[in-house]
Amino acid sequence: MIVPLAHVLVLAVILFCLGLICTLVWRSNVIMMLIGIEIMLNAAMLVFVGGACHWGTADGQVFALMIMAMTSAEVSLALALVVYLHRRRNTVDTDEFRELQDQ
Amino acid sequence: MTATDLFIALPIILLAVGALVTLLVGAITRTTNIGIVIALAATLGAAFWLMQSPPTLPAPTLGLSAGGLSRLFGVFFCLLAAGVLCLSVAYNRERGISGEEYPSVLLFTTFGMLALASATNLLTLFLGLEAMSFGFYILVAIDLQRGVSGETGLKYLLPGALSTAFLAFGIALLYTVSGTLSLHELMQFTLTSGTPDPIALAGWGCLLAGLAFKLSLAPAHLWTPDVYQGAPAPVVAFLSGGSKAATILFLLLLLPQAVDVSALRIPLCALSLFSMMIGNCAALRQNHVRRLMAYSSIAQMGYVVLALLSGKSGGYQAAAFYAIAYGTISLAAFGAITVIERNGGGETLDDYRGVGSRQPFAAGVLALSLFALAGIPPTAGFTGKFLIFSAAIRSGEITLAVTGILLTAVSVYYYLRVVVALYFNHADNTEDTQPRSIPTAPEYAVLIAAATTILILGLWPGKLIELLSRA
Amino acid sequence: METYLFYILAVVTVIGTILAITEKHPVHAIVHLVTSFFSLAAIFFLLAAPLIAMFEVIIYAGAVMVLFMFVIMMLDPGRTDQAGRPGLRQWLLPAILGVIILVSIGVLAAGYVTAPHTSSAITVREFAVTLFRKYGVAIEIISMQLLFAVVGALYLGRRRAP
Amino acid sequence: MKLYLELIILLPLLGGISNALLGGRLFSRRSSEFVACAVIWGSCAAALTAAYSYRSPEVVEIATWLSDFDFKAPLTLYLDPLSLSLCLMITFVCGLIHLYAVGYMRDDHCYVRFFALLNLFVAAMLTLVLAENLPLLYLGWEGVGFCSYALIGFWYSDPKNATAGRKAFIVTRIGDIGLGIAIVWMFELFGTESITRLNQMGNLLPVGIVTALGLLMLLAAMGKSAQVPLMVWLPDAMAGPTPVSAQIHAATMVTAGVYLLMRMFPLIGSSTTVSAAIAITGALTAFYGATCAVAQRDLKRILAFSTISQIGYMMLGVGSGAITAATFHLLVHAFFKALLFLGAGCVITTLHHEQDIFRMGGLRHKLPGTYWPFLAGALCLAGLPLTGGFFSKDGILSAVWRTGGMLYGGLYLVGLMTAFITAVYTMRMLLVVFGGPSTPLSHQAVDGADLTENKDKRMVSGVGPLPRIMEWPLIPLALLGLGGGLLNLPEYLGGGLLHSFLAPLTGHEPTLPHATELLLQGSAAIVALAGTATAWLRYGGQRRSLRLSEAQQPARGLQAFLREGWRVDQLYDLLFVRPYVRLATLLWQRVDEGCIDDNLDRTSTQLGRFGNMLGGLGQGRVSLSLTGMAIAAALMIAWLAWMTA
Repeated sequence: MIVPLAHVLVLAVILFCLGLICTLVWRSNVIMMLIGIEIMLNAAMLVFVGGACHWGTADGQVFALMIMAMTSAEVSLALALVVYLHRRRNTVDTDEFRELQDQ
Repeated sequence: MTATDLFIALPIILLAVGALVTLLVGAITRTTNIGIVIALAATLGAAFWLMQSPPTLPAPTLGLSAGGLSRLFGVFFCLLAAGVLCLSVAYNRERGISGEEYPSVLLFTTFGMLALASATNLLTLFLGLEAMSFGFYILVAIDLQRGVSGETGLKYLLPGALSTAFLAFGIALLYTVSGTLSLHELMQFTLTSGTPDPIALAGWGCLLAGLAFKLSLAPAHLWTPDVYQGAPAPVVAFLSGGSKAATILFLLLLLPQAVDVSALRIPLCALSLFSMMIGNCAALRQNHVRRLMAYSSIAQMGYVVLALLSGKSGGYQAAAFYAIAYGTISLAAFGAITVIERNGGGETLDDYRGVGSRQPFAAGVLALSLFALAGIPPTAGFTGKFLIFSAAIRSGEITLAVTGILLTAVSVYYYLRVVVALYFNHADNTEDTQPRSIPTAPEYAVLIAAATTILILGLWPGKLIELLSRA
Repeated sequence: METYLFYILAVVTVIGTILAITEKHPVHAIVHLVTSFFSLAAIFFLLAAPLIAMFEVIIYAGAVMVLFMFVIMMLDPGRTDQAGRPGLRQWLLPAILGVIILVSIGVLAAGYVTAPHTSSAITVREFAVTLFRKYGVAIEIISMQLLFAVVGALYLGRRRAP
Repeated sequence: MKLYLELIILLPLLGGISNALLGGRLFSRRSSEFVACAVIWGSCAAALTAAYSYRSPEVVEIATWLSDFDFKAPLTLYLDPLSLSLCLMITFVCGLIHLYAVGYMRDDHCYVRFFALLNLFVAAMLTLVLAENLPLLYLGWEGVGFCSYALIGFWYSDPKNATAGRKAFIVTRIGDIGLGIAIVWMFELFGTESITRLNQMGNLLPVGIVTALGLLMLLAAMGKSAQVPLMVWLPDAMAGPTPVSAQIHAATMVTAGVYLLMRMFPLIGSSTTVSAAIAITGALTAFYGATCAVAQRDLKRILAFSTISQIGYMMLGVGSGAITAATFHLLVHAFFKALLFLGAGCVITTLHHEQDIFRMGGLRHKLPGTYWPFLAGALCLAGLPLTGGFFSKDGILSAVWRTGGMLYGGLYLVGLMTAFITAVYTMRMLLVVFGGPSTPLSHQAVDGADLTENKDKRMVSGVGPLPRIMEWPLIPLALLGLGGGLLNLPEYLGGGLLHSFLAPLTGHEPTLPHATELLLQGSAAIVALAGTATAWLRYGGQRRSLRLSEAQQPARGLQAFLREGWRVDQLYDLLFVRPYVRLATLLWQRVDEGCIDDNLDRTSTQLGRFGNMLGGLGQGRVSLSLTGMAIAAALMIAWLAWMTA
């Protein structure tokens, strides 16, 4: 382990929070929200890889790989949905989608 | 891969193969019903196998096991999926949802649930949960003829993806602390007695936040009413019954292994309290039946968290019982809503006026499930609530339990509003203009089965409770 | 040497991410993000995970980001540009929430002392054995999920008669 | 014995289910009616057999029901003198009412639902009475509540009826909360739910807790038995068909609260506070009901208020520790009040659903078959000497007197005064409805001439002379009401049957010296006669027409106050409903519209949204649900990181 585990964790938490902020702030653009979620998942991967390095077991790396595969599936579906919605409403602003709400 | 592996994995394989075959058959012929038949066969076959197979050792190379709880929930998920498939036939035909995608995605979702149910490590557990959610992302948006369908998908997908991120980060932190992904060891390391590791607790915070979305616990509940309103009714039945039960199972596979869960008490208390209060209060003034059911489900999940909170004194059994009971009730309720809405009936309380005389069967089942949700004996809802509150009181959560009982009493009001609309208010001249919608045979079968189960679980719950306490 | 490299890469990653999330134009944001992911991949490499580092570059920086770019290009970029950067007020609550989480976990993590754990490096062979021997079902689940991502995307993307 | 007990409950249940499932399709109307009546009489026969072979209190376990860990609530029935006598009464009275209902409902096309619910009600009521543990009792308790709700709103096409049903359900729910909490709490205290075991454990607890438990159960009884202050639902419940009023809202269900208190009396009676509270509630209710009944014009509402009042008497008896007297009154009241309701049903049917007593008259000659039984019932209700009602009411009053002390002395006076008022309103009702010359309406009705007064078209079609089946169930009830005194004669006349029968349960209740007893009975008799005389002076003979013309004027002052039930409904509206509506309006409209629409854009966007989110109003934004999740996460992580670390 080249650096203390703590420092890896701090870096991951910073990335995670940046991703969270990105998701919450960019309501006007679904694509940016998805990017925020990608950043958060990358932070999780970083923690897994750091953990795997610390413990010397490959489980964490396997999990990181699985997260990667899972997000690419999720992103492709999400982007397909975005394209579909854009085709219908010509916008990517999530606040524009308010047909379903309390009367 | 050994024989044991195959033995345990057979139901999962069956569902996966079923999903693929459905896709392939769909590519060859354009008749939708073949897909549904194959899907039904796969779910029922898996359920049958799970019921028949004796408990065995965990599979060594697959990360799967076939314990009592897993098999019980596995059977439940398969039967629920079969029920939803039966309900969908007529509904989908009327709404113009055709193609092989629907049955095969539904099978994939069940596949995810089943993987989750038999997981022995956190990776399989997580992937199972995600596969299930992923299936639902597609299912809620499947009715593309309706304008709101895409919006529904977006409203489920975005929070879902965020919750996935929280879950993954939480699990990562837990892994970093413990160095293992095996459920038992991980729980032993992260929720030890005494003062647990702070990083592990932070991980638990993230994990709970992610699960709060899946269980639609306040304040992560806001997607629920919108999705319940926008998605096709059979899908809502599956979402409400299956995904909630699966998430509860997720927690049930984790928490009982822990040494001491008291560190999580306050967050769970808060989640339970907020959900019960917000769910019940918001439902009071709803006029849209599905949204009302959504808020009610938020409240119901609050009760379940209360049960998990008082786990050691029977709360885990209570939560498992309630998960199954609630799943059955929501199958019955949304099954009835499916039938009622099928003939172009509206969705607000005003549209439900007089349905009791136009569609007596569906209205009767809906009324029964509403009474079950309100916790009126002799229904499954009563037994479940009873188990939950008695467990809560035994473990000393008196304040929460009393709040819960009071809120249950409040909830009777809004459930009754629906019943009143069904039976006691005739719309003036709709009686003749609207055609009588007759349930189809599969719908009859599912509704009768669900209603019978609700009553059986209310009258003779002993058998199931015994199974659960052995598991 | 490697330690310094880690910190430099960490700073690059964080700055790249910050630039990405504050960037007005999504295309530029993607470019910043790719930078950030490249340095993250290097960090993975330093943390004895060469395979993950490779996949990060190939899948994330390569495939996923290109997919994003493709969609942005496809959906009339001028229109998305006009949606504009969120106002300062909209940053308030997310920033507060972010800082709460950051401080809660970050401060704890900074003071987190772990017992030195003598671990051997994880070889690719070990990785493969864990992947296929221990988590057999996981691969099946994920492959099914990828398949259904395609199914779902095709279903959503299919052009229908209005 | 097990078989008999099973049959008692299962027969009505099966009848209800088979009617609900098969009625209307497989069954013809006749067979549907036959099944409904036959199961009740079968159950009655089973109860009689059980009574015949009854030796000593018995606990019979039928099956397991709820159980987890140490918690057990099997399907266990308990037969003791109290439950046995109630069972006999319920099956018999309900059997008669079912027969009557066949006649009453002959023109209603929803008869299947009616009979199914009526049968289910009987099953639930018997479960309640026979239950050995509290969860099972609660099952019956909720079951009767549900059936009552569905039957009050039976003619649901009129929104008024539906509202009445809902009101009944919600008000009784308030009481049910008390019972629910008490059940759970008792389990926590004792670790058992068995009624017999609980009753032996009363002295293990500090008095304070027993008092609290007792008050919770009193709350439950208030709801179910329509006692002050939860009595508002019963008068409105008269919206249901008359057999329902007779069966549920007079003879059986409303006494469930009294039964609960009697059942648990060994436990809760050890607290004097509880006893006093029960007694005060009872006396107040008795007085309230009687005063309201004096001013009513609606025949069924008079009877409803009188029911409230009579159940108040039973509560007074329980509060004085006189279980025997309370049971006695419960049984006799069931007979004569069912009789009065059925008689009222006959009158109302004949008059095409006219319920205003001031529009009736002269029915003595037109409906002799109804008049004579009704007269017997009225005499019982008024408590005229030698009727069953006289003895039972006197039993309660002498028990109150026996208890002594300032409080009970005062309650005795209240009870006596109520007896006077009871006699007044009973005779007023009798004289106005049956006395005097025939009014135009009653003429037309009985002659079968054309009527324009009908409100309910459905019922018009076949009204002719009353069906025989509606009149003859009155006769056994009248005989039982009049001769009910034989069940429990006072000590000096040879002692009571019921007294010795219930003795193993109640212990030996002290009796008064004969002289005092006679004195008390004498005063009760005088009061009743005085009340009758007063009524005669106001409504008898020629003066009746005077009152009738007075009744054309709208009620004013005290009369209006009494007629509207002391304006309790308005009071509750003012106290609870309006503040709630106002609060709701404030919360939803002010907070919602004010914060969201006005302030949102101008001042604090985020705060408004936060309040918005707490209110459960999503406004349909995805971003909001993401923020909600993030808030949950941030708060939980912060708590877990800082508070527990």
